[in-house]
Amino acid sequence: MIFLSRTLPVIVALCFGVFGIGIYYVPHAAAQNLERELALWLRVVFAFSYLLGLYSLLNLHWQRIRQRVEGWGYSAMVYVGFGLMMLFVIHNDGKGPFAPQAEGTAAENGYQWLFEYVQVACSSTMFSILAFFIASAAYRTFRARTPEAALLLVAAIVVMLGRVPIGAYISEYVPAAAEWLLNVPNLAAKRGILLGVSLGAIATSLRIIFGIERSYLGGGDE
Amino acid sequence: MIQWLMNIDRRIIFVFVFLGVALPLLANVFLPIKPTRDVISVYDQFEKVAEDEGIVLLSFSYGASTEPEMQPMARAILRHCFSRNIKVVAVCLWPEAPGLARKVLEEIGDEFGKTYGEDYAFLGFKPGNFAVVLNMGQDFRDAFPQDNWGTPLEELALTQDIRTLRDFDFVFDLAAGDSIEFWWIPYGQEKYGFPFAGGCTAVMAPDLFPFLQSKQMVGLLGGLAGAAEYETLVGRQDKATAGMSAQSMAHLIIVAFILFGNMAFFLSRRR
Amino acid sequence: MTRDTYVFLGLVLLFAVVNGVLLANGVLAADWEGLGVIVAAGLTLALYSFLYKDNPLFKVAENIFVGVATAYIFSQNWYQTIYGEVFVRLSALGGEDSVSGDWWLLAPTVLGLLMLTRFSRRFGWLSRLSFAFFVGLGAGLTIPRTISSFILAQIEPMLQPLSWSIEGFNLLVILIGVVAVLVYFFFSVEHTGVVGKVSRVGIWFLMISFGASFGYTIMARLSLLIGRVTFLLDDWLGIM
Amino acid sequence: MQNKPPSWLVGLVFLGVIASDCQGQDAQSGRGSLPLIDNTEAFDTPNDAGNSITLTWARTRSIPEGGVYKAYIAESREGPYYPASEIAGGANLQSEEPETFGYGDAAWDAHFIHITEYAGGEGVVSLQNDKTYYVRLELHSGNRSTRAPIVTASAQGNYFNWKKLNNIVLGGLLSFLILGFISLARHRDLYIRRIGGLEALDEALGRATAMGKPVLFIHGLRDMSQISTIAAVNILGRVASRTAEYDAALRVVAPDPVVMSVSQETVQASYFEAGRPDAFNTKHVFVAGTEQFSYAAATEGIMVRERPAAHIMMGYFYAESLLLAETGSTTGAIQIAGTDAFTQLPFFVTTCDYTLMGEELYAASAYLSREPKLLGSLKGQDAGKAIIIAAIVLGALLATVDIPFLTHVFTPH
Repeated sequence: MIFLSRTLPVIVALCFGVFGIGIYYVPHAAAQNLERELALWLRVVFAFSYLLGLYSLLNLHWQRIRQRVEGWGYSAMVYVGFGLMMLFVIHNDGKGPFAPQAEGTAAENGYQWLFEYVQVACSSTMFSILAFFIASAAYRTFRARTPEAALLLVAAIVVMLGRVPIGAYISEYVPAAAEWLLNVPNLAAKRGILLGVSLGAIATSLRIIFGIERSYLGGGDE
Repeated sequence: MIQWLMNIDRRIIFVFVFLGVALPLLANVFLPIKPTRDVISVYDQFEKVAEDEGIVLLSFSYGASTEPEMQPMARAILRHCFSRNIKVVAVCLWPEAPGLARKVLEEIGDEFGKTYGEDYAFLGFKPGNFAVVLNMGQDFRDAFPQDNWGTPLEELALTQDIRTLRDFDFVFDLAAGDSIEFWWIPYGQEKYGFPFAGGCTAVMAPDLFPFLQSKQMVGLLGGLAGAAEYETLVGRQDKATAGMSAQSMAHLIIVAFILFGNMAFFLSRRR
Repeated sequence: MTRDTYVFLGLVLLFAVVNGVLLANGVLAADWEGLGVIVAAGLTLALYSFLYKDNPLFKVAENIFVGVATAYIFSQNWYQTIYGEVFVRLSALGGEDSVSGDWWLLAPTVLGLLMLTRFSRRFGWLSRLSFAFFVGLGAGLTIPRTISSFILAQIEPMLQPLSWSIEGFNLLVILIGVVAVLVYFFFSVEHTGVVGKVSRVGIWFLMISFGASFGYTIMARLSLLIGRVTFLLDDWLGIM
Repeated sequence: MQNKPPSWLVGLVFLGVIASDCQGQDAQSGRGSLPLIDNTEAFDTPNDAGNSITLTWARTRSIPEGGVYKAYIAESREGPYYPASEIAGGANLQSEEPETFGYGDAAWDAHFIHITEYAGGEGVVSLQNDKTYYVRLELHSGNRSTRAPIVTASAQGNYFNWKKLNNIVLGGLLSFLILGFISLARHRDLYIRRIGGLEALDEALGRATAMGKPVLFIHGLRDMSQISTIAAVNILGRVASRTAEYDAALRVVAPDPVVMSVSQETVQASYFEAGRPDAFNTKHVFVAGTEQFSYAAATEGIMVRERPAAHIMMGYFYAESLLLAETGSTTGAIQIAGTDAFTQLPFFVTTCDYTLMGEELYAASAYLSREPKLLGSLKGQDAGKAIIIAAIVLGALLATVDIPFLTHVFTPH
């Protein structure tokens, strides 16, 4: 049992990991074909992994409803939205769920309607709320507490003014300065970060392949 | 006085922001927009495709949450493509993208009287992030056997000869997340070397400059400002250009807040 | 009833009256599209009520939308992949139209289904095989591509001749910046002396780039707000 | 399957031969007729999946204007020969494809074409693998032409892509360093420098106790499988042992039940170690909300109601970072943040007293936990950074003095 639940996954990760590295260097058609097949596999497994997310979200809210946790009514609302949308998914303009997606537009089809008027409206509104908080934070908390923070704020102001039409009205140098900041010092720092992050990604990948890192496997006992 | 000003209810600030955005929109001012280098190079690349009567792959990798930023960009790009008779194949790499992609494709397609299946095709969403790109590169039909409505690709005039990513003259990704940096560049552009560019939300734009200098990307449209610049190039002012006056005003307000706040901070510290 | 309740009821009433006027004036059509705009406007305002304070209206809108979005994401996976590819091709297996290569599709399908055992106490260990495949293969594919796209391709454009020109100067600044940032994230030596000075330079570069990100993020959030305000003023109220 | 020598080696040897022959050609071209085509060779195109052969020949500088090279291909020596490729007289120098033919000067003195298909009697035919093809190269100008001797080659799929040699060498080196340091870390304690943020953390905790107010620890949004969350838990351990020691109250909020239970165990263990198991209360570690904004709003509520003396935000944050940091700083608390979410860092830097940026978070976690896999990775990555720094500095200097060796080594193909 320990072999199946602990050793075998590590062997599987090792095999596919080493294979994934090796196949990159082999141009032979047989290897490329295998890479195509594995990419397809990854795609399919990925599709199922969304079901995992779906289950954990629904389960989380179900537990809250069942245990009557404070605010469980809101969790019920998740089910209302989900159920409503699922009705249209299953109905699919009368074609049923075992058919390609129906072609109706938002005016004809409840599925598109909900997407356009509920999902898009809510989703983009959510993040636009942050615009207000940014303004309030700009007023009250974005402080040049240190010389570094001062530099950050100056760069931010130059970029904010340089990237909108008003910047050119203030001075023609404002857009030019913003352009330079983005293309030279910003590029340098972002590249430095990218190189560091890439080394980190390689290290993490190696740890996964060689079974040193197992936390992604889950199951609690690692 | 300063202390009192610093402690005003933040809801008053919220009202300021709302007015700063709403008033310029109501006033309908259009400020002149000067396209930047990276946006012009995207435009030039599309022009080059048009001269060769080529075909582009448009990848929609954004969702509902960034619709106000990304949809104007998609609209401007498609207007350019359709006005120059560039054929467009659209795919979605984000699960929330299909509804948005389809809407803009049909809207601009109708505007220019384009025929589905001949001038453009919509292949819908495939889960798998980078794996979809890898799969498309090896065998396009393996990744997308049918279009969004279940028609096999070999039955569409536009897609019947497409075998791999190499068959596209240009790939353009509209991104709100990792897709440009971590899917398209390492899994697509790296191997097949097609001309590649992207449009992204402003949040991500500064991260992508290293790829412009290394020529892994031809150009970049960053956020609503990038979309507005593209609208200017295409010669059709739309939502992005209209938003730029509000954007300018709002930026001025935020800058003023930062300056005022810091002045107060230093004055109070000196005491 | 508290003051907030009155405010809330007042706003709901106002919203109803405004929509009544809009419908009566023909700004909004009495069809699905008109109803959609009203619903979207209502939800937008409900979410903005968070600005006043966290309240039930906000939470209801937030949770309904989470539910709708979850179902939408599921459906896109279903129509195109789980039904459109997996189900269709597997159910044709053995039949006349079946493609011999499709037998291979059983493997990822089984791996995908095993993933769903994660929440079972008894069979949870089976999901580890799927994760091992998925994460292991992903890790393997990443390494050579990371080296090619993010290390080699990023280093090469810096290894160019320096010259007495603007380009040369910019290249020099980039070189200094990249090295300084790498030194800042170097943990094997104490940040004193020369290393300390270089890492200070690294912080400055980082701060400028954070400033750029900061400015751009503000721009992004405001763009979203502009989009929503445009919706409210134009699509809903029709006054733009 | 034959063993292929590295492509650049083929190129170099081959080009050496061509270069030495070039003089002869110049002598011939003076006579008014078309120059002869020298050193024609055909071979399997290296580094590919097959179905392609490559034809190379020496460059002639005396090609008349409008001269074109035409390649014909046949399946037998007798023919029939079909047109396969046509290029302008001065085109396709080998220097255009250094990944195949190398960077040497000789690459300027030879041409190449890759043939993958030809116009057969019944349409376009692709080349097949393991089949011998006969190739005849001709130079045409007006109605004159010269022919090169017929050469043969067969296409094959290759088993190693020599263009990726730099990639595999660098990958191997980095892997060796990272795995080597991890195994080294298992046997002895490796040195990493003090992390400034941890000192700032201690100071903040000290001040919080002096004020007699609680400390609030806020987790990021990601789940327990993420490195940033693991790092946050490691740092929480340190925070908890300090609050236990100083007898300060600690509140921990998490967005996820698993992160919460792991945090409870960590805090309990720290209190136990500090000899204060009595001071630990499970209710002080809780899930504040599960949706992004609800979590932020609930946490803001705690900040405003309980007025903690210090807010410690660790892990991966999204847009809610702004809400947290903004409310947090207006309450006047000391704020310490640590995140690898680079997009959120600007907000933390401007609203917090100290911020652990990116890898500093991992380093702090490794420093505190002394776990070999974390310490070893960090050291291995440091070695990688050292290599990159050396390559950048040296490569740029060499390129400036016109020795682009390192530039070529670091060019991805």
